[in-house]
Amino acid sequence: MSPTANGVALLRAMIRIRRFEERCAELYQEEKIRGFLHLYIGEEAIAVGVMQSLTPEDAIVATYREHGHALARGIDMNRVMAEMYGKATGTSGGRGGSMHLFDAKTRFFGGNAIVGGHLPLAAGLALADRMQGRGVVTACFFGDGAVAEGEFHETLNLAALWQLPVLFCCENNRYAMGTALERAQSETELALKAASYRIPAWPVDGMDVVAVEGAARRATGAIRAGEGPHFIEFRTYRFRAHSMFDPDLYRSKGEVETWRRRDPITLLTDRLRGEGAVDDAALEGIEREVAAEIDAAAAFAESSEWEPVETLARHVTSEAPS
Amino acid sequence: MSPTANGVALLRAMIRIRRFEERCAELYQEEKIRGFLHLYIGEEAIAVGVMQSLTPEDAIVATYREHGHALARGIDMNRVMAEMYGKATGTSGGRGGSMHLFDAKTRFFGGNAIVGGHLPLAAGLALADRMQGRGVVTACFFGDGAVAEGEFHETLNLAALWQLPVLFCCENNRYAMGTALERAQSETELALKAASYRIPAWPVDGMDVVAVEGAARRATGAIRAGEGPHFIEFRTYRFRAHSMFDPDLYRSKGEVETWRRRDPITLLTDRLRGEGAVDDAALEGIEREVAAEIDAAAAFAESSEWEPVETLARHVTSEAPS
Amino acid sequence: MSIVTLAEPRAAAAAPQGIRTTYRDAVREAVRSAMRSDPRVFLMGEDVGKYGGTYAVSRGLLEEFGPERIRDTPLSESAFVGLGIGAALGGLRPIVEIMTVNFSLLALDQIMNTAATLLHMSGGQFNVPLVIRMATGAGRQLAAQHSHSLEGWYAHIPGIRILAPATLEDARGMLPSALADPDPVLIFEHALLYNLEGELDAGAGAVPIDRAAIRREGHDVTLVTYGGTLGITMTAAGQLAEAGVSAEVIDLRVLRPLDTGAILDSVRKTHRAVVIDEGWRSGSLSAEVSARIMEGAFYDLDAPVARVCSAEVPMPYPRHLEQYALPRAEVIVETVQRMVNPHAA
Amino acid sequence: MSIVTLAEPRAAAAAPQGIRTTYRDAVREAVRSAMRSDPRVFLMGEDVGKYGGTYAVSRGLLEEFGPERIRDTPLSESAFVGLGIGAALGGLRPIVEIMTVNFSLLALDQIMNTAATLLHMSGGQFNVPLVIRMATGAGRQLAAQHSHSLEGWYAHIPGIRILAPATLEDARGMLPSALADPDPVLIFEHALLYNLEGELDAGAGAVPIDRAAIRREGHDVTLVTYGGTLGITMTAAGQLAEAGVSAEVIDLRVLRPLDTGAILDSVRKTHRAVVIDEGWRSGSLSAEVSARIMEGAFYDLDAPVARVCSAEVPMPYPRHLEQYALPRAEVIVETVQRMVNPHAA
Ligand SMILES: Cc1ncc(C[n+]2csc(CCOP(=O)(O)OP(=O)(O)O)c2C)c(N)n1
Ligand SMILES: Cc1ncc(C[n+]2csc(CCOP(=O)(O)OP(=O)(O)O)c2C)c(N)n1
Ligand SMILES: [Mg+2]
Ligand SMILES: [Mg+2]
Repeated sequence: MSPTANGVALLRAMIRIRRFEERCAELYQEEKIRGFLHLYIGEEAIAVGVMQSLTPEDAIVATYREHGHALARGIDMNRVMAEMYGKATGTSGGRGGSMHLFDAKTRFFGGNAIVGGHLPLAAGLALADRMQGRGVVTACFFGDGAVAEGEFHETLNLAALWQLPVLFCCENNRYAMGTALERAQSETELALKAASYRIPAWPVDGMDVVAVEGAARRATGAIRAGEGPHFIEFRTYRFRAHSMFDPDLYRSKGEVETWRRRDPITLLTDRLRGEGAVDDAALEGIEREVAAEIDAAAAFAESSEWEPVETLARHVTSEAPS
Repeated sequence: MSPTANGVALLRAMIRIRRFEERCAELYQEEKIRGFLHLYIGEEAIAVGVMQSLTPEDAIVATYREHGHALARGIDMNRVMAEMYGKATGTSGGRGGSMHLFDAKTRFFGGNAIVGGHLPLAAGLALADRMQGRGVVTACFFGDGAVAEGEFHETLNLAALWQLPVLFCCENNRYAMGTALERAQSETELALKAASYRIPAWPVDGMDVVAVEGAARRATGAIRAGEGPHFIEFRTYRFRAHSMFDPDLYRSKGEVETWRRRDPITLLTDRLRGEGAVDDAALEGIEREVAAEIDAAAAFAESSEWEPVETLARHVTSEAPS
Repeated sequence: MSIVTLAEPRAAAAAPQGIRTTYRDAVREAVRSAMRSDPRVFLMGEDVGKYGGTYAVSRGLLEEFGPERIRDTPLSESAFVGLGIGAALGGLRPIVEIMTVNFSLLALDQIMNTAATLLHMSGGQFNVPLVIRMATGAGRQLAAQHSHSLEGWYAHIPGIRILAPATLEDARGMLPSALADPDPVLIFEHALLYNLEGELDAGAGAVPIDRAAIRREGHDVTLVTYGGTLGITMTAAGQLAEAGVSAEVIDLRVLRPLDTGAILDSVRKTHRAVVIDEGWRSGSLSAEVSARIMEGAFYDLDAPVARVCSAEVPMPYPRHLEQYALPRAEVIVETVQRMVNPHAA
Repeated sequence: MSIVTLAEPRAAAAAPQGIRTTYRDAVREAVRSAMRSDPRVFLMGEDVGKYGGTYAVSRGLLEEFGPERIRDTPLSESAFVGLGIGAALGGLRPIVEIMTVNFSLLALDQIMNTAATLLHMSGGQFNVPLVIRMATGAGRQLAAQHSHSLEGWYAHIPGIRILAPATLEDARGMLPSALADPDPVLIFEHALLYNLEGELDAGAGAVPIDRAAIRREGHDVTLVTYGGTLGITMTAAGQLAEAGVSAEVIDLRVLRPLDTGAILDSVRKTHRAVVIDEGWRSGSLSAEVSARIMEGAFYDLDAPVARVCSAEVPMPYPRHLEQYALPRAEVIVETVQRMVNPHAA
């Protein structure tokens, strides 16, 4: 793809996630979506940028804030939306909901809601891939909050010790719920933490999708070349509250405003406009197509069936092959 | 105390621990002591050196390899030995055994047998001391193995974030049971790990009791001056197997021999001899006194009573004040 | 325990006159008043300060008491629970909040291997006056990793006391009693109860934490429950009354040590019992209750003790499946009906 | 499960002809033969390699299979159990050894929140074919932090299978069956059993992991037990026989899912039951067994089901106290005597 076409594709991917989540927020108000809903709005550049560096054989492990990753990975929006509703046609048959999108076909291993709990899982996938001689990468996304958990430390040590092909993608949005990074970490340069395990690590502007993609390609290239795990700290910000329950009282309007000026979608749109790669018409076209896709997804979810209660106990253990 | 007198006191303290544990090993063979028995032989300089820097108000938190710390802290040897036997006169009323020496009077908080599990406890004691305005230090001893546990990471972060008065004493004897440091840690310079939490940290020769004492004084001085937690990596070696069950097959005789040449007791003896501070007669005197003390302790333990089985359920919850 | 004056747990029927409040506010008031009256008390946990607590329990406390006593912690459950243990040993009276029971698994080593063992293995020297509070339970469509109900499971561990406040009075009164306990106390607050509203005596304070309460008297059957399922149990008892069956409702309140006497006394009167427990059926507290009735009142039973528990599934997200997995009033009613009237269709 | 041929669990009385071996060697043989026949199988845990395993179970395996397949891990229980989950998802068949159950608390989040939930919350997409082995139990004077017996407690968790091999045959045969299970299986090996010696069929292999076994037939009382307490239970049954009481001994073998049918069938025959469980009494598996008998065989009972469990104390170090805290054959005998002959003495 030409750089320009690629730029437009990246823009489109980010807009698609943004609008999808805006619709989800509405659907939450309408009580179509329930439970916890964590929006990725503001952070789209990371999922979109990193996915560019992955092949279909690579694996992805994400948190409860994973709608963007699922869509960027190419999971059908209908199924993602149906999962948000809890319908049988959802990515997880409706049992997972917003926090637990899973998709075997694209090697998308969740959607995990225990902060830090999925890091070992990612390293284990990488171990399996390595032991079976598959030259693939596992990309693991997690927040700044996860860095404080013991499992982060244990996993980074093991990944480094065993030189596992993991790309650790730290989405540092400066807050773990209401706790600012500097009130949670004695050392706020998170890349230094990874470096203390001898893992190559560096910070990247998480609002610049091109920078994200570049960093991810550099890292996955090295990982595929057998250079072991890499760690990138993506500096970003969430524009919305932590979840739909969060009154968002712990940060100033001014701070949010400052970051909104670095909206990854605006940044890229401005750049592409400057390059003449998009104009109003093109943008409208994207928005129209995206809106249509989202409408269709909502309609699909709306009209899908619920799992009958009789199947409650399915998937607690595997079904015997018939 | 003059430097010389101090040197002799240090030597005496180390010999006392060494001979005590040698006797324990014999008593284990005689089945007087049971369960797990982890000898500190080879590492005595650390407990002895660090204790010099502590006041009676300071607190100590140690591992299951803590006989040396208990004796160096000044807990009566009779009670320590009785605890090894499991007698009612032991430091923990016999309920703890070798791994769980406790003594409220000297603020000796165990004897903890979950690797890494006592680090948060130490930080919590320090928090209490800080919040109550007591200018004291909590010294926490742990092995190189503990550095891999998540609790190490979580605790160092919290201690640094809250600037708690803890002295982290890493007793790096290069092995966690049969696992060599380089097979357990991607970064074997353990001080670097602490530094990644912005904790002042440096390695010290753990076989040189004078160096240990110096480093500990420097660190506790800084901690008392409000400079927050400090971390010292004491480089040492255990001359015996991990526990009485360990066949010790994972390291070479040569390696053990090399380290034995750096026996902390021999090193200090030679130095003090060179300075004319001790001679054969003085050494014999020390050995005689120590042997007598140990004989007395064993006799005390031997003749002490067992807790009657009727009291089994005591101390599960506190007794109501009468 | 002797330093606080204890009101008797009251039957829910006899609602006291007092001020209108919620369970959430009652817990907050308990924390606040403990902090005002005892400088050794402090609160520590994830987002208890600036955020005001995930369930808004601690809102306003940071402003009143400052960051030294309302301590936001990093995400590190094991360490901050362990710090609580150490701080308790060091003379303070920490209230550690674990955001929800689901994350408490990360701190279980500290709870079982340290908090619960220290007194014993130190031969009585080091008691741990630590209070741990956490939200528990399902019912909000939070799916498999955020819906555990493990308080009954925790009740297996010797050396700790387990409380499950199900009323405003207990929400207000259990915390001061827990703080007065010289040993570790875990308080499980069912997340669905925080919005519970009602009247609470203006002077409400510490309550006993060593016995169950009869929330409704009856003579045909004993319904034993606690925490989040007290509500549906009371509803079921009401429906049963309309159908002519008089159910006695026991709120266990204290899951460890269990008030076996209260259970047996009631069963000796009613000769029948159903245990309602949000825990997964196998190995839930309901099994222990059933076993104790077996041991203590077998010859008084007119029918086998029955259990209404959660289905043994990781909780699914959709509301209809979640509700179907949880204990429901109608199942309690049916279970009792079958028991008192075994030969009716 | 269908790919292995399964022998019936045999009554201990009918000892097979075969080679003399120990429980330890039988487990090692099970690991070795699985690793030889399936390249996806590997072993991971603390000191499983160079040290040869704390209990010498894996001695020699590093030499045979090399460090890629016999993986020594750092002390980081949570991470290496989690790596096991990931590796299982990635197509391997990991055997993760947690040195002892006492340290498994550090990995409980991984076990309950991830291994046990993944299949369900992914709508059936991601099963986790992971086997976790660990030593369990008391009896070696290892005191309060090293003597837990929690296998019955783990049996509360839906989505995992819990095994407690108590015989050489099961030590040898449960592992291959566990490896063939598409879902997580936890195997608890009682540390006191490793030295158990006896005969084992040369061709011994996979055994069923879905049912209990009758280790001794009898008709006066059913003794239900598992794991580390099978030995004292058999001893007690022998002593009872001398006293004219015929005890049937059920070895549960599989703690989750429980083989309720086997228990009820026996109780319907004997009309009496005692459950023997090394877990702390309250909330131990014995409670669940008692509750199931209550529910399924109440009208068949001639006496209330009794339990012989561990005292509810953190384990003390001295031998006499430890032994007094643990279930003992004499207590089983006395309990049964009181039950069959309630009016004696
Ligand atoms: C172990 C654990 N503790 C607490 C929580 C509750 N919780 C959910 S998200 C969150 C904040 C996580 O922050 P971060 O890792 O920075 O990710 P972000 O939400 O900012 O993307 C918390 C505390 C949890 N899910 N898991
Ligand atoms: C959490 C935990 N895992 C495993 C063990 C078993 N174990 C006891 S000591 C030990 C090695 C610890 O090594 P290190 O920390 O270096 O201390 P050292 O014994 O060398 O003094 C192990 C693995 C334990 N006690 N706790
Ligand atoms: Mg964040
Ligand atoms: Mg070591």
